[in-house]
Amino acid sequence: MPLDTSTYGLALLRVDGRRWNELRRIHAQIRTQAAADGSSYLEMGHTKVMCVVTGPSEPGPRRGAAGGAAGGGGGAGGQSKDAEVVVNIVIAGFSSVDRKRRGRGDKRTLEMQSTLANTLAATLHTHLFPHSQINISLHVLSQDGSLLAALINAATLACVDAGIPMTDYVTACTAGSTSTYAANDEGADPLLDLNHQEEQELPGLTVATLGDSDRVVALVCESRVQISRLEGMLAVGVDGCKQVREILDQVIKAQGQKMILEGTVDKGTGLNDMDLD
Amino acid sequence: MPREAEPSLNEKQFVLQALQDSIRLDGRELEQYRPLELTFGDQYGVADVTLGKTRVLAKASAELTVPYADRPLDGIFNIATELSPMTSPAFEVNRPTETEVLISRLLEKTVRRSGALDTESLCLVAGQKCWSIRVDVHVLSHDGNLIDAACFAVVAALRHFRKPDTSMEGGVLTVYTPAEREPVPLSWLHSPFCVTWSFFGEDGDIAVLDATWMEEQVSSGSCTISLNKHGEICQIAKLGGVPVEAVSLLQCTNVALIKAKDMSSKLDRWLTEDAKRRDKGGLLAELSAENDRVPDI
Amino acid sequence: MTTERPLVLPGDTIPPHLIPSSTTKPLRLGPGLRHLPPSDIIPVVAGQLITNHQKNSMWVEYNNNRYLPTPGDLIIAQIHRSGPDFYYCSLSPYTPHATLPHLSFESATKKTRPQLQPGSIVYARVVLANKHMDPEVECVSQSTGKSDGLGELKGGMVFDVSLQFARRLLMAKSREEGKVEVLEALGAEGLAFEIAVGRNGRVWVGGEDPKAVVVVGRALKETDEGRLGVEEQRKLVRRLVKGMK
Amino acid sequence: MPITILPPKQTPQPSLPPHDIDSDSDSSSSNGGADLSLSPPSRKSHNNNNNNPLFTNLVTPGTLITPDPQWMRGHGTYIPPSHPHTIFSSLAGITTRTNKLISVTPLRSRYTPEVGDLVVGRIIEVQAKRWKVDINSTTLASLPLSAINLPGGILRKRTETDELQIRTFFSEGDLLVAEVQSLFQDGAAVLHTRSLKYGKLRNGLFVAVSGQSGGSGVVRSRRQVWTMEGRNGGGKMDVILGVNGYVWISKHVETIAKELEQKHMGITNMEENVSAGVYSSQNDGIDGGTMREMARLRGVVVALVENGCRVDEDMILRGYEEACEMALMMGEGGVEDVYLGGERGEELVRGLRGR
Amino acid sequence: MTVTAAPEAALGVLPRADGSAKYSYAGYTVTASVNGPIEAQRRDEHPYEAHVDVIVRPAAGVGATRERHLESILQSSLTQIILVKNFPRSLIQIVLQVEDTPENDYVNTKLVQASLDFAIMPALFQTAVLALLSAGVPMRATATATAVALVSQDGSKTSVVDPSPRDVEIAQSVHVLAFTSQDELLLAESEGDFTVKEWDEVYETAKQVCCRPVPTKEGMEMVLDDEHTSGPDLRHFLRSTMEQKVASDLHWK
Repeated sequence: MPLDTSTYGLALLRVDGRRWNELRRIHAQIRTQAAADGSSYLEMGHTKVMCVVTGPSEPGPRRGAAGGAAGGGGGAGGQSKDAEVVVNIVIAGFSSVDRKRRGRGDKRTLEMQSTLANTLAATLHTHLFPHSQINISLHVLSQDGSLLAALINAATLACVDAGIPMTDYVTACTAGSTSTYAANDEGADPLLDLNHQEEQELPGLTVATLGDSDRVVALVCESRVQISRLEGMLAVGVDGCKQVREILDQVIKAQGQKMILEGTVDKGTGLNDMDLD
Repeated sequence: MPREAEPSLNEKQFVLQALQDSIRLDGRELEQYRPLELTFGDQYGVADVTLGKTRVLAKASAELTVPYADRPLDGIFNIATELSPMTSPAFEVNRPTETEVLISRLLEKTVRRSGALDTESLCLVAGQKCWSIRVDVHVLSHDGNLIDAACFAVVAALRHFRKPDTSMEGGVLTVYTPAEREPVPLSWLHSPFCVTWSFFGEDGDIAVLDATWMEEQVSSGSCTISLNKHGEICQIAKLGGVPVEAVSLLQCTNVALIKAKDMSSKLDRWLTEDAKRRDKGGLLAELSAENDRVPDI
Repeated sequence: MTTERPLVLPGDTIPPHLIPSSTTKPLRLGPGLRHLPPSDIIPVVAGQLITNHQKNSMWVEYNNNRYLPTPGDLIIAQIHRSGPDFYYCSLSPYTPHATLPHLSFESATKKTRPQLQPGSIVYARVVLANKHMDPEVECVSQSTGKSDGLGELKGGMVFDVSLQFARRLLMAKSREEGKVEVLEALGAEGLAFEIAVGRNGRVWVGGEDPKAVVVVGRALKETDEGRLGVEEQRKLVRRLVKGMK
Repeated sequence: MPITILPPKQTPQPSLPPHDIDSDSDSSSSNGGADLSLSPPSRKSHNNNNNNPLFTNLVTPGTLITPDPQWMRGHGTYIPPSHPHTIFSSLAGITTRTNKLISVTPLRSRYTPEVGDLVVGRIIEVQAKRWKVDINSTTLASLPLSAINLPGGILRKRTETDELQIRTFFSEGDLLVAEVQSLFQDGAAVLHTRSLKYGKLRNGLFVAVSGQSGGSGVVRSRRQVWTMEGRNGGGKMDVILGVNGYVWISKHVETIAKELEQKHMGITNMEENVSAGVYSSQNDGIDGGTMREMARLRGVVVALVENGCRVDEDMILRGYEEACEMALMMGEGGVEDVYLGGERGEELVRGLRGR
Repeated sequence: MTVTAAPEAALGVLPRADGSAKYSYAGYTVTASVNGPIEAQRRDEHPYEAHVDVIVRPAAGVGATRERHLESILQSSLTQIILVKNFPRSLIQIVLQVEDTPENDYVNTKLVQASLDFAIMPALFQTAVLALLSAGVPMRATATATAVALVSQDGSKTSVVDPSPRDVEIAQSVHVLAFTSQDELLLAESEGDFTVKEWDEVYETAKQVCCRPVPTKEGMEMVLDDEHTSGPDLRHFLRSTMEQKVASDLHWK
């Protein structure tokens, strides 16, 4: 495949006109499904996913090894004290151009499920819900790169909506590099938030961080890249995660503000109010 | 399926406490591997790797087949990982567990997707005939760090493997049996190795290489980095788990490179020794010439 | 005791002179033997046949790796969960859980019984074991009502050793009969530690200093796996203790 | 046949949260600023909002609430091991304080049982001496056999016969109203029905309302159970608002009172004479008018929830009045029109808010 | 094809299994693990005896019907010699991993769809018995197995003990027989065309291989090996392997 992205060197603009450190448009909504405990819909550019959270609730009958597992690492049984995070991802056949159907046993999907379950388990306070299960269903409606990142962001939003206590948001985004693995050129630029085409042609990684810290919960790199490129890519990715966190936080805050204005929740009492007492 | 036994609270607590003082139960340093051993089978393409009490057997095999319709110029290359009850009675036949899926994906990404094997060279007649190379990974004994051991076994088996020689004359493809012509090695491009870090504690600030099964059960997260000796990352997988500072991850990668280079030179040495052992009397000069042609791996 | 310890395989015929023939005492068959009426005695495992003419008993000395509960055995059990009246605990991996009644502790009543968390470990004695029932263990002596050292083991570390080695460690004269001196040697080096040996192949080692606990554990495991003799054990201990400092 | 052309109805503007508008302006105003790629206008508008005194107590996960060690942390907060004494929020919600205790009430969450809550539940599993009840909580609640009224008197001892007949009291799928008696260590609830107020439910319909606490849904209030007159010819209706978000609307039946009248018995003996009829699973006849009004009431509850209103006695009574009026004024079928979904629901809520 | 002159075996090769053995003979190498008695799955549970579970895994490719067939043969014959009644409601799990099979240099084998040769049976059986002994699973008797192929050459049929893949390919029939240490026939499986008379011959040949009297110290009735030239003395091999193992286990005695 010819490197379309080679034009980058001329104008410093990427195929979709972005600069190296720009995110695509992120659009997010929460509470999209009335019947669910928590739900969200998220677009990162043309990657569109929706998420439904059920739980924490009584675990249903065991469903073999199909789901992901958290904490103890699957099937720990009686001794496990924390809630189990079970993730199920459905990738719609129409979500990508090649209309490839993925079966239930598709290893890539299973791996993403497990990654998601273990990523969320790192932030969710599962110890508060012993012997229960948190079910997270994700549906991929459209794919244009950064799929794993979009899934993580959508799941985080839905978990916040479901009111499951967590340490902080886990947000994710991708980063790439304009260098190919063969060329060890020092002048290569890191890129933020890869779309499908860039993902195909350039080395890249997905990174998920906790809150606005530099602490990495998940780091997935599936392409060959010089070790010297890693630092730049990671730095750009971590920075992107912080931007994403800010955007997601605004989505949640907007919902809260709307509820306060409509009077469905009290405005509460904070520390400052106390000083008045 | 019988349950997998979980370590007791005492054990979990002790392992963590000892690691905080940089003590490991077997007396190793935090960044020290257990002794890595490799034995080749009588046949080509069988590698038996032991890493402490972990033992993995990989067997490479080849078969003539038809290329996939969407990739007529490529041969077929598959890695099959199935954990049998021999690994642990908790594994059931024909029911893949999460561990199995993750290992097989990691091997796939490390060896296959990184282009270690030149799949184009496996194609004999475009769209009609190609080699299908298959590596079967058998975990005989599981005492932690299956991934690093399995990856080493797969790479060793593939580099040791010889496929039957073929020739094309006037559009007629001839495949020679081992009795007719000495089999030839695969066209191998680079050797990636997996290095797995395990993280401990609430903050993930203790990082340990080559964790044992007990350590793996206590750990709060892990990160597998695959590299070749040229300093190319083939894959990184930190699939959730405890958050780790980005800077520490970069450090882990640098240490991983040293370990990968170490493994690379070990494998080179074992391959040379095995070649010598097979080449008693130097009757396979032809083969050694072939070996020279293999690019510096 | 005779000095002859012939190798027997399952199904072998035992030479008649090795079967004790005392008419006063009943013949006692130990592990590894099977009596086929009317008068055949057949080994069922591979091992050394040992005949004790004085006690009119015989058994096969062999090594197996799967613990089979036997009444009276001291074992280290891990609590899996608590039921209404029992704790369910595991004696070895992948085997059915043994029961430990909530009241089988020293001066335990409904109110004062110890509350054990899943995953904690106890030193216990097997009271009931037969092939048709799940085993039962206790942490109190039924005759004296005292714990006699049984009960929850707090802190420390558990090391897995072979069943044979656990048996040797538990022998009354472990040094003479079992040829283990590793513990004495460790003590002589000035290491402070507590130890509880379970017949199910688990050894609990407690102590203030995790380094010392690790050294004890390594000494035990290496003695066991390396099949070390007494002299080698002493050397090993010296080497490990030196490396500790 | 004359054809009338109706003017197109204005499509209702969904009450979008402000971020939608922001993201639109975001895309149009993005000037490719390298470092400020994160939509400066949106930030600004939110900052304005954040300064609104109404919103000062709105927190999201990871928000630092206070670094001051004098406060105690309550629900919805945590103290990370790396920063002792510093309280962070673990939820999106509103901070509340009770003396020195800081807690965060979530905007929405699953029901967390508390002792004394009135809940509506469904039997999921029958065990030897207890039932497992779904009360929309994180784990199933349990209802011990000893915590129900048995036919033949409250003081009767539970016999083995009762254990064997456990399914004659409640079996799988039965609905019941109960009170949370106590909580297990892991937060699972233990229920009891030892009062005539509680017990098996019949003659009505069930509505599950998602979400609990602060947000839309059932709130803990003074009265969770009341009887109301049905309008438009419907009979009396009972409404039970389970704190857990399960709502039961049924025809009002005065069986017990009548029985007592007939037998001339004092109220003190009442509980001792619980007849087996209490555990009957057979519905009494319900007339069409009452059924219709029950359906309307159900529509009101659902509409309130869908449009983010709290559900309590006051709101339901007002909503029901409003719905009856709306049916008369707008419905094509007059009082027979009980549909309150979609636009109707929004209109209903607008009417309520307008007042 | 070079056939290993004598069988080789190592016991306890897998540190985490209850019992294990690696056995190589006639070009076949098999590793076996035995775990048991352990908790049986509900569907395998038998109220009065242990369930013996045998799993055969080919070196390359996935197991298919052929392996299932071998598993069922092994399962039923091993159940006969294990004292299954000692462990009701439990499971004894035997996993046999094939590592090496002799290659037929004249054919490029299709390996991806594995289909194990019938002639591998003796190796599988022998490995399983060794692993069971190493695990200390109580058994009624030990057993030895061998394969015999009937090859017709120049109109006359000759029996080949431990046939090579080449022999199996041209053989008219292949037979696998196992005998317990009490000389009882434990297992007889045949494939191909043969007459009852031929089978009788096969039976005699196999019995000679499997049931050679054990040389005892007292008795000098050592049978001269020269009389039966075909095949190694499997019984003696089994005994000496176990002798080493027991001596090493009981080194402290």
